[in-house]
Amino acid sequence: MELKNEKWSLDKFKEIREEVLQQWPTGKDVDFEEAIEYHNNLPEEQIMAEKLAEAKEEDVTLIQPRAGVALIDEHIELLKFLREEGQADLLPSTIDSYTRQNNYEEAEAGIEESREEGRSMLNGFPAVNHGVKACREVVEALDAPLQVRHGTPDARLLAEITLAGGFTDYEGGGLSYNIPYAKNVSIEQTLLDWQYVDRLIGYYEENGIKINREPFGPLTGTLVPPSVSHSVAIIEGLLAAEQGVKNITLGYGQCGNLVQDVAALQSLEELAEEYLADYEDVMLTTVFHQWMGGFPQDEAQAFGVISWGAATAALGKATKVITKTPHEAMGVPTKEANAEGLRSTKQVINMLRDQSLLSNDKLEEEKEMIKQETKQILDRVFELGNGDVAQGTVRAFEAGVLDVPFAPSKYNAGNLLPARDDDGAVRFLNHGNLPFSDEVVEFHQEKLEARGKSEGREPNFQMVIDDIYAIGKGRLVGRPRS
Amino acid sequence: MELKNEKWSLDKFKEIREEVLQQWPTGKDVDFEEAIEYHNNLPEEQIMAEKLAEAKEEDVTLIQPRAGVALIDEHIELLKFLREEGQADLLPSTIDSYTRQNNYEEAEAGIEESREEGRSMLNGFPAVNHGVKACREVVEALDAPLQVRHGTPDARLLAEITLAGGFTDYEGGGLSYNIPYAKNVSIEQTLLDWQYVDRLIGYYEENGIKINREPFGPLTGTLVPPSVSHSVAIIEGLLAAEQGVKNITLGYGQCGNLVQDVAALQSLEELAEEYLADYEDVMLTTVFHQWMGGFPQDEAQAFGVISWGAATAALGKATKVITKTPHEAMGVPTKEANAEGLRSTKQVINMLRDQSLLSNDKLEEEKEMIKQETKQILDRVFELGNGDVAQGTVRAFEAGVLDVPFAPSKYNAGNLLPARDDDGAVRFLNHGNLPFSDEVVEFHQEKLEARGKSEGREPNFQMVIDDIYAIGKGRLVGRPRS
Amino acid sequence: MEDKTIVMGVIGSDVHAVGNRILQEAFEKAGFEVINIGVLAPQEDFINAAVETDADAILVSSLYGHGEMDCKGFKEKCVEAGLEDIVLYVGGNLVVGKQDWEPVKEKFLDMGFDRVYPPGTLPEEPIADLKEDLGIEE
Amino acid sequence: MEDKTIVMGVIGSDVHAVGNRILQEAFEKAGFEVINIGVLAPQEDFINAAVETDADAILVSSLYGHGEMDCKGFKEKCVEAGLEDIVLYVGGNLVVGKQDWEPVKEKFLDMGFDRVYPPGTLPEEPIADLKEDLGIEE
Repeated sequence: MELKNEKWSLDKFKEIREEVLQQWPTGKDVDFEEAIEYHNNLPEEQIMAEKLAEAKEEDVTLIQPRAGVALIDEHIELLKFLREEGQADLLPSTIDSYTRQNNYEEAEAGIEESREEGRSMLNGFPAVNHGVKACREVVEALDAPLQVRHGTPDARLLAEITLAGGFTDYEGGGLSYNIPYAKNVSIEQTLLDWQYVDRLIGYYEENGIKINREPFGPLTGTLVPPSVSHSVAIIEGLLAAEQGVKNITLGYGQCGNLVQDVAALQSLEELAEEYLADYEDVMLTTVFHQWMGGFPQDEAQAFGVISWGAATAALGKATKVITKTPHEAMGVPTKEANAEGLRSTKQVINMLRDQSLLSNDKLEEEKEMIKQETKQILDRVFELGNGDVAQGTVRAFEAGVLDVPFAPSKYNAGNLLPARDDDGAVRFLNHGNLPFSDEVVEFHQEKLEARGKSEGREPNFQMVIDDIYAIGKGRLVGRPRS
Repeated sequence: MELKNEKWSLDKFKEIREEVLQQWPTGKDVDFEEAIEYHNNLPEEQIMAEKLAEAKEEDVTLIQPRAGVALIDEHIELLKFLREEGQADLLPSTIDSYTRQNNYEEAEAGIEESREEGRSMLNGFPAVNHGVKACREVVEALDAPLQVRHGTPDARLLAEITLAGGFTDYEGGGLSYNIPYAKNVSIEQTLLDWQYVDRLIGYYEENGIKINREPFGPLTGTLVPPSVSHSVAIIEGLLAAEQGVKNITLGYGQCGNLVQDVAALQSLEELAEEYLADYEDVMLTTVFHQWMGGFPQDEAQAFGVISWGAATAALGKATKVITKTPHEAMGVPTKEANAEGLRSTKQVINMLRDQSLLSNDKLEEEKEMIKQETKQILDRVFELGNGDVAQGTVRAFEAGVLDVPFAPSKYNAGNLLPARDDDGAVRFLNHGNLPFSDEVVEFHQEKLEARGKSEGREPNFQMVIDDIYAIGKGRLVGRPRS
Repeated sequence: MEDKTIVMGVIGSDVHAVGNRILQEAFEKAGFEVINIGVLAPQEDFINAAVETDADAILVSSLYGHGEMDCKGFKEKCVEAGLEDIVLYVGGNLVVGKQDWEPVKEKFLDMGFDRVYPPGTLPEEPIADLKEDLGIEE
Repeated sequence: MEDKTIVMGVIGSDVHAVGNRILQEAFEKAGFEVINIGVLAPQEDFINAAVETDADAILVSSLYGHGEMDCKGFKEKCVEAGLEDIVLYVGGNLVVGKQDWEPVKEKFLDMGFDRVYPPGTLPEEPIADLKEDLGIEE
């Protein structure tokens, strides 16, 4: 099948659908007509797009955790706890890593072992194995909208089951769930598989059901410069809108410098409005991810990192924020720690809900740079695809015109080397083949030279490593040890 | 003795000194010459003024907890813990409430009971009862500078003993340790008693020993508008400088609105430089107090409040920040909780050390308003004193020209009613007899009317109560319950 | 409701004035006659004020951790002054440090207080209790 | 020091790539010959790479919590492949949720790993251990 950014015909979609629903026995329980009916009866408070629209209207930042365990009852208990004790506005179901790789057999084994051991042996909720009915059990036990959060290159069956199961939001995309989450899957393949997911959601929209879509903003979560993640987010937004998606939340992962982060949030929304202008009735919202890199082991320090993320989300007026927990450095958190991350976030967000970061020259300059960079990348993507953004994207990755730092995928050039400048903003130490103007390249160079000067060392890979470890060690900028 | 803002002669000082040292038996161990010798041998890392000067030079924010228990060994253990596990840069010894009221007999009973019960029955360190030698034991067991923190209207003997004991910083002042800490003590009396303390420190300075002085910025800690606390801080700074104090840290307690708080910190330093310009060689630094009002009971939420205070201190470039703990709502914290507050603060401060809140119109306007208000108050104070700030201060309190909200002192007019505006900044709902221009009064009125409008209620005392409870309930602005 | 008089204040060397002022506001709003003796109040001041005003209840606040020492013998002094039947409440941060609430409560009940309130109690609770204890019908 | 070869990678369905890259950098700097098989690596890939390169040690990373399941039978497979003497390390967030470290360590030692590292270990530690275990003198 040839990849093109063109809305799939319903026939083509249904043809592939037959195969998809046979990938695992639970697929046969998906009945689209009946699912429409089910969604029509969902209370409005459980429809993500409605909640997000309301928050956007009221300039409020909503909070959402990550959470998922192997067994249904325990999963419900966990989400209830996060809703009640964590005051979560929006709920997730984080999918386990086996399901993300379509290893449903291993997921099944994980479910069995979890039953035997009496604790979750999986790092998430294996929704495909549990099937439509179980998803609905989860939805019905709660009073907030539910989103599927995962990291699945081929997420077609997972989408079919969870959406029929009453979830109203679906995270991911053909780039953001490939490049950071796979090693050997071609970009062409994941773009096609995600066109399927988007077409499915477009099909729901055609039937009057609002399903929100959220490209995964932070990518590898490690020093990703805003223009890199913005380019990916906008491409995924465009691909989704073409297939009929109407509600899109664009994401960005905290870098740590307040001005850069607020500039990134504002420019993301403004750029997306510009690029998606041709698609009518698309509602755009934003999601800010609290720091996705390494965390301090110490819980008190972790609360500091979490709270600073909450403050940035509030001052940047993100529509929602995805929270971290004081257990972050230790892996999957207990439900208590998860609720603690939510509560500290809520406190800060509520204290700052009537405040914002006011405009100033530095903020405007940052926004302008991010926009310039993103446009330079996207212009070249369109050029490479002769106007087709899907084809251009495949070629852009081949050419390193799109490139993500520290990604496992062999389809990613991996030429970028980001590092923090003297203020902690993330810059390009090496911009690889990103099609930047001399002005942009010099801007980054100067920023990093200034840092190098103040540290008395040349900017190099050691600086990058120092930056990666820095927050875990209690700093933002990885200064040389004195 | 007549109160005047005039440096005491050494004779007059020594005359009173004889009485002071007889107030409690431990006073007789104070030997000034020998104390000079002792300070001369202190390592530089234990001299507060040196540490503060270094931090100011490097634009770094230092962290300091509050802490004190009844017995010496336990007190040393506590401070060691906060230094090692809390990464405190500067150390305190918080004095117990009996000592603050000069009730040395009750303090003695508290020491006894603490020994019997095996836990501290006092909420601080009774330094007078323990005496000079015990203070030195504390100092010598540690490797950071130590400050006396208390709330003592007549703190003369406490100063003699702790300074001879090797402490290098002394908090308080004739207003800031009277109005919020006493009911029946005249302002004239405390100003005289604090002239003694300042003269003592001036005497140390004349002998080459640097002792830092810190007026207590937050006053009652409850919705104190910046110009009110700034006026008090500058008056105490002037009174101290007149007696020969050379190192002064001016304080301000977080209100919660970022722009107002940063404007307050910046204007405090700028105003103080202006007013103290006639005194040579005075080193000015600033201290920011994390939120001094009611805290949430929940520790995760408390971490949010603490972290936001840390962020504000860093963005406002305070020289140091006094930290709160996740146990704040429960009273005196355990040493573990105290260290947790320090660590979360340190994390945020370090992450933000290379960032600041950039100038913009709103920030400049806030600074301008605070400066105008403070100058209008201070102008009238000088006028009332016919140029003598000490005499003017006494008359200003009588006239309500100086006034502190929610203070227990009967010498305080108590006419002020502060409330938050729609952005959470603290404004005057009732400015009592503060000598404000029409422009200033209207500015505050308009701000509060705007909030009233958005809440659909008239600004009134209920709004004030809602604001006092708000942070404890997870908000900054006390919105009406819907 | 008939007028009931209460004496309130902050005991010992404690200067926490804000909550005390709000508490006064709340009790007055609820219809009580309030004699607020303020902060830094010795036991004697509470008792004298109660005797003078023929009060129905004494409400003691303590926020700074010395409550345990400051409240010793309070009930006995009330009895000596002829106030054996007066309703006696205490509340706040009553001890130094974070301790389990139940033993703290027990300790103050043993000392003769009728009700003991933990930190963070909102005024509504003691108001409702007091109405019950004084047999006030609304 | 003579050249020692190590095989490293991230086991199972785990895609955490950043730490793995830094670890490679650190071990190379320390003088080891590093075969990095990357993320999403099944047990077989570790063992095949070790056999092909005649490696001295295998270093397994797992950051996502499934380490317990992914590492089952690893030692046995090594033995089957003739690698009975190969040095075997494992480290990372090895289990789902925050658990006491000692029992987790015991579990992996029982599974046949020579050393087990908790989350947040800096590269210096396994580098020093490996030099000791391989008898490298500096």
